[in-house]
Amino acid sequence: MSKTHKEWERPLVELEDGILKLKEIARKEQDPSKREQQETRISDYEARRDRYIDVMYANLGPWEKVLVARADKRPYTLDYVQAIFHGFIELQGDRKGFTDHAIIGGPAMLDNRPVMIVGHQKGRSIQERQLRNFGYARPEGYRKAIRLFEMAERFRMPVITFVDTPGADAGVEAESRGISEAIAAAIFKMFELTVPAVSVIIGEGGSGGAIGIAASNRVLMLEHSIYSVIAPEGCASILWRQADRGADAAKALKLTAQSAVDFNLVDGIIPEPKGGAHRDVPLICANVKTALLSSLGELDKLQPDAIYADRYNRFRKMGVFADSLGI
Amino acid sequence: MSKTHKEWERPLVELEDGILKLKEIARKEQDPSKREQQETRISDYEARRDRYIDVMYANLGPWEKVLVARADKRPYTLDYVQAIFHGFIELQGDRKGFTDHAIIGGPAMLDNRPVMIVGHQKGRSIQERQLRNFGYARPEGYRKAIRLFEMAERFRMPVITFVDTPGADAGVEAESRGISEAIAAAIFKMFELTVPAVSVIIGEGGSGGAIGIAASNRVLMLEHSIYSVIAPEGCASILWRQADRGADAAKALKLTAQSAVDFNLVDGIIPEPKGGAHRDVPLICANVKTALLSSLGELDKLQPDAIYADRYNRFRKMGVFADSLGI
Amino acid sequence: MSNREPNKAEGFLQCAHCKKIIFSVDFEQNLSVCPYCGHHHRLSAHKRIEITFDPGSFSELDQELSSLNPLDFPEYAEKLASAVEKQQTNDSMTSGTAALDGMPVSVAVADFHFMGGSMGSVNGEKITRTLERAAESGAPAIIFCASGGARMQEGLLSLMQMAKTTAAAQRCSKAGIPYIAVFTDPTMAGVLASYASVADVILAEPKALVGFAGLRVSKQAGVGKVPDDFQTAEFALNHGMIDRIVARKEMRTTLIQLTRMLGGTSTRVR
Amino acid sequence: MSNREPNKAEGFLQCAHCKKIIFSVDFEQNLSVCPYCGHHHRLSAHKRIEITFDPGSFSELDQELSSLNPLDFPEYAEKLASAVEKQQTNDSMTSGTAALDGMPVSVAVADFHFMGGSMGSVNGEKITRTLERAAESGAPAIIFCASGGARMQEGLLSLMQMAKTTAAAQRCSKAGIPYIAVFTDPTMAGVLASYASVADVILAEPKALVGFAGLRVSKQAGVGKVPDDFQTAEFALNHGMIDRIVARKEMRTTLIQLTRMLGGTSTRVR
Ligand SMILES: [Zn+2]
Ligand SMILES: [Zn+2]
Repeated sequence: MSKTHKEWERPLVELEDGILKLKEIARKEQDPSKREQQETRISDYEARRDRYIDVMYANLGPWEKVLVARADKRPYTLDYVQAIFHGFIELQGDRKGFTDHAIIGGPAMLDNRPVMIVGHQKGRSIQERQLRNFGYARPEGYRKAIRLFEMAERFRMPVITFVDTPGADAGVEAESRGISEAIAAAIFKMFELTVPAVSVIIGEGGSGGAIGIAASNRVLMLEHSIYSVIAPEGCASILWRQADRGADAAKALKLTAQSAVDFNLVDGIIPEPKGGAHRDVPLICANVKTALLSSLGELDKLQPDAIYADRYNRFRKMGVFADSLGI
Repeated sequence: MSKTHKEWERPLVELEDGILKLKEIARKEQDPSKREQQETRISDYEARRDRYIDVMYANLGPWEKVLVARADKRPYTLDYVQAIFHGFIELQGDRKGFTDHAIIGGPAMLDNRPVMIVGHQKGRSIQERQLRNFGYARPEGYRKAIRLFEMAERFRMPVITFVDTPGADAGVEAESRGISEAIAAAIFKMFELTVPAVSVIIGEGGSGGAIGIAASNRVLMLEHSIYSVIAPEGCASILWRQADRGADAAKALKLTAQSAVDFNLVDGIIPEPKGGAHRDVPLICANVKTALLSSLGELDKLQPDAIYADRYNRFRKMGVFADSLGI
Repeated sequence: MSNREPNKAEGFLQCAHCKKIIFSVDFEQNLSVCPYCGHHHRLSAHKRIEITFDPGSFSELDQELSSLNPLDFPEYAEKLASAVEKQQTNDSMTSGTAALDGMPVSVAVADFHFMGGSMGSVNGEKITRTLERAAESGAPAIIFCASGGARMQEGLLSLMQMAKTTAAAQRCSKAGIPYIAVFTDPTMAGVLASYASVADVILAEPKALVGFAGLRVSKQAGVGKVPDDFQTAEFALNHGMIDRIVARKEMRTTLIQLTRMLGGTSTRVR
Repeated sequence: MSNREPNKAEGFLQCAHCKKIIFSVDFEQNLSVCPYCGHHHRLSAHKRIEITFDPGSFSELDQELSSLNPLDFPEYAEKLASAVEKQQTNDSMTSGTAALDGMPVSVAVADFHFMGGSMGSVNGEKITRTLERAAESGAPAIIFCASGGARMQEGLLSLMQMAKTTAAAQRCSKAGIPYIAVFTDPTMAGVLASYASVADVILAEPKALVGFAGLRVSKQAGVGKVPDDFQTAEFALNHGMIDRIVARKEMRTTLIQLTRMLGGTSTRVR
């Protein structure tokens, strides 16, 4: 039985709760010598917490990566948009009768250049989670993305996508409106672009729902994000008919950023603050911005035709197989 | 109160019924001299019928044109497709979740060249009429048309459209899936084409629903077809709050092929057999084919850029107004 | 539809929507938005231009264009003459060039008060010229829509304006010049089904009527029940047809931002 | 899903769909379509090629490509070895060139019997090469799909095949070369959500399973009730996702007509 995020984080959360309580006690303490004692104790606990985080995150296993990538507290697309860009104007609608809030997008300024942003968006409150369908995008989300990709191409704006989805919506409604076609068409559209495209996997890169907006010239992953052909629970349930063996499946699937780089499937890892992206949002946003500027800087040197070819060549070489001539 | 098609045609229908009965009697008649008498009488009636048709159709008023254009017996798009082309393969679907049978389309051979056909299709039987929504196309019909226009452009096939609709579907469902956007997008797509496009108004050219697939380099009208910004009944109901004054509105709207040519809004009139297209389907199909080949022949001389420009220029000059310099 | 204009009286007026009494000065200062219920009352083209573009930057063009009666349509000449006299303009559409925070833009602004903003030859020609000027000059196009649809008194000529204006929008698109449409109350029928719906970005004022056919026609044609917000900007947003609903007081800022990002940068390769 | 293969016995077999007994000879002659219920039973790639393309015209390419186990995924090597031995081929996809009524075509044909037609690196590479050969040579591409989806044993490498194959389809489209996909039973998940759905023309065999997720997953994810024909070719047709359903015995003729009209004429300007 694989640990849940709550179980895995419990010792840390308890430590942090203890520190908060100690601080409250210290704040109210009148006696200076007692307060000093208490503050020493707090420092001690904080050091212990830091060491604990060090240990927890020093060598995250694949399943722990899954837990961290899915954590409620993790920054979502709009957190990055707000911190990294300015003047973002969300544009909505697939222009075909439907709208989706699990994928958001629109133009924004990255320093002094306009870019087109597209990203999965999970919700924080219960209402927002429902509105955003828990990050499971519907066909209309991908069709909106296609419209924004076309706009980016028309107005020569680089495309930046943020990937964070457990997978595309697989329900009856989504199927009846062609979720497969929508994903395929979005991938197809990205390969048409002659403007640069950069994707950042910020949390969960969940199978088809992820690649639908990640067919970019550069694909970067946050240190503790995951990118997988299938959810580990789904894989476990197919392989062993035991959905609770997600941890074993996560290991088998090699879904970490580190593995993706080893297989040359992503271009770089963006380091996270100690203890994960949510522990220092300004820092992770700064890191993401640096990585985006660096990727765009490389792509800016290319002409439109070369940008198109670069993207094709990037994906063309993916695949590991033998031929009779030896690999 | 404007005449209905049934009322208007009744004398003719009665004459024809009489002739059929006489023929039946003559067939059974044993006595040769009596049969000769009867056959003379039949010839007499047939001559009378022909004269009647001559009179009826010699000078059809606008309302009678409306009646003829809407006649149940009139050939529909698939009748022309079957007679004029070969190897037609109907392609379906908007690739967005919906399908529509009020607009049909697909590739076919016109003599030895492949073309892309798109057209409104009315139904004949009660079931077929319902399936085809009485010729009122839905958003998905226009989106299918867009897909076929794109295919035509990609494979350098001329586009041929047949227009025959009372108007686009204005229901709640059609509205919710963006009937306006679908029409606008179809017009927009036609203006992108660098392959020739020719449209034939074969029956009713009903407002937005018609122009959605009629933004072509050449637009031809059958002699007794109509083309109007609004259904005459709708116009009468707005103008005089009397929907049954359709005949007066038809006159005011100048919705005949002859008027459309006078205003330089259509490029030619395809003559109909005596008594209307339905009285000699092979003949009207031959006439339509001749007109199509002639129009395509003109357009074949143009390069892709010139075809694009020709279409723009065709519509660009439409409009009658004064400016201070005097027009 | 109910009359959406406020009832005017000396120094104050009544909101046609919530029926509250508003001081004319407050109403003006609030851009003709009811301070009580937020209802966006219709604006004249003049007023719209004043509150949207840089002060004094608007240059009207095409104002010499005026409608004829090519079909000799019953009562058309009289209706036209009366509208021209009452509104002191030749058409519902006012077109020209303006500046938006210093950026040149090609603009057209509709006024529903002139024959319901209906699109005849003059109207279509002005839209077409506005979009052509954008495509040729590189200045983004901004069009405020307000129309009941095509002008039936010009018959097929009006229907052809749907094609003509959409063709001009396609030119803009092909040239890579942004075209932003703003749907104001009401944006209907032949206008909605042509140039209005093919803009790169579509904004709408809150509660603006947006639809293909009159509500009566839709009810007749449809079998399903009609949603409460049917044919409003909100309905259009929920059905993916528009990008954003923007309150009148945010409109100028939003247009500036969009224009700057989509087409106002000097680094753009044309 | 129930086993869709007929149960074989000496000289005759049982239709897995209607359970009727069919003589093997009749079944063969009827292209593995049940003469009683019309059920289209799955075909081997070999058989499909034989009944579709001009006799003897098929030249296999890429057959030397074979799968590795880059992730060292549990049990993958064994499953692969067993499939290779049983099916006497390296992968579910057989690719090459062929002729269709004399017209050269670039083809790939899937065989569900080999590991459920799943798309790993070899499968994706063969699709990609098939589409690239079409784009380069001008010969239309025809792909018969049959797949449960991506091959999870190759992890992210498999997911990337979705992008790689779709990119190759985009190349075809850009070059103006027709690409026709035929959905056979089943065409699912990662294959449906990539190269399969971006073909110019999509045909399907009757009753073929066509869908994104397993039925169980869809039922869990959805709130609405599941239609009877959910995830069949007929459902896909009614929802605008495919162009036509074509019976197996009409398939060759239909492909010839389409290929000729979309890309087989000598007058075509490339
Ligand atoms: Zn009010
Ligand atoms: Zn059977």
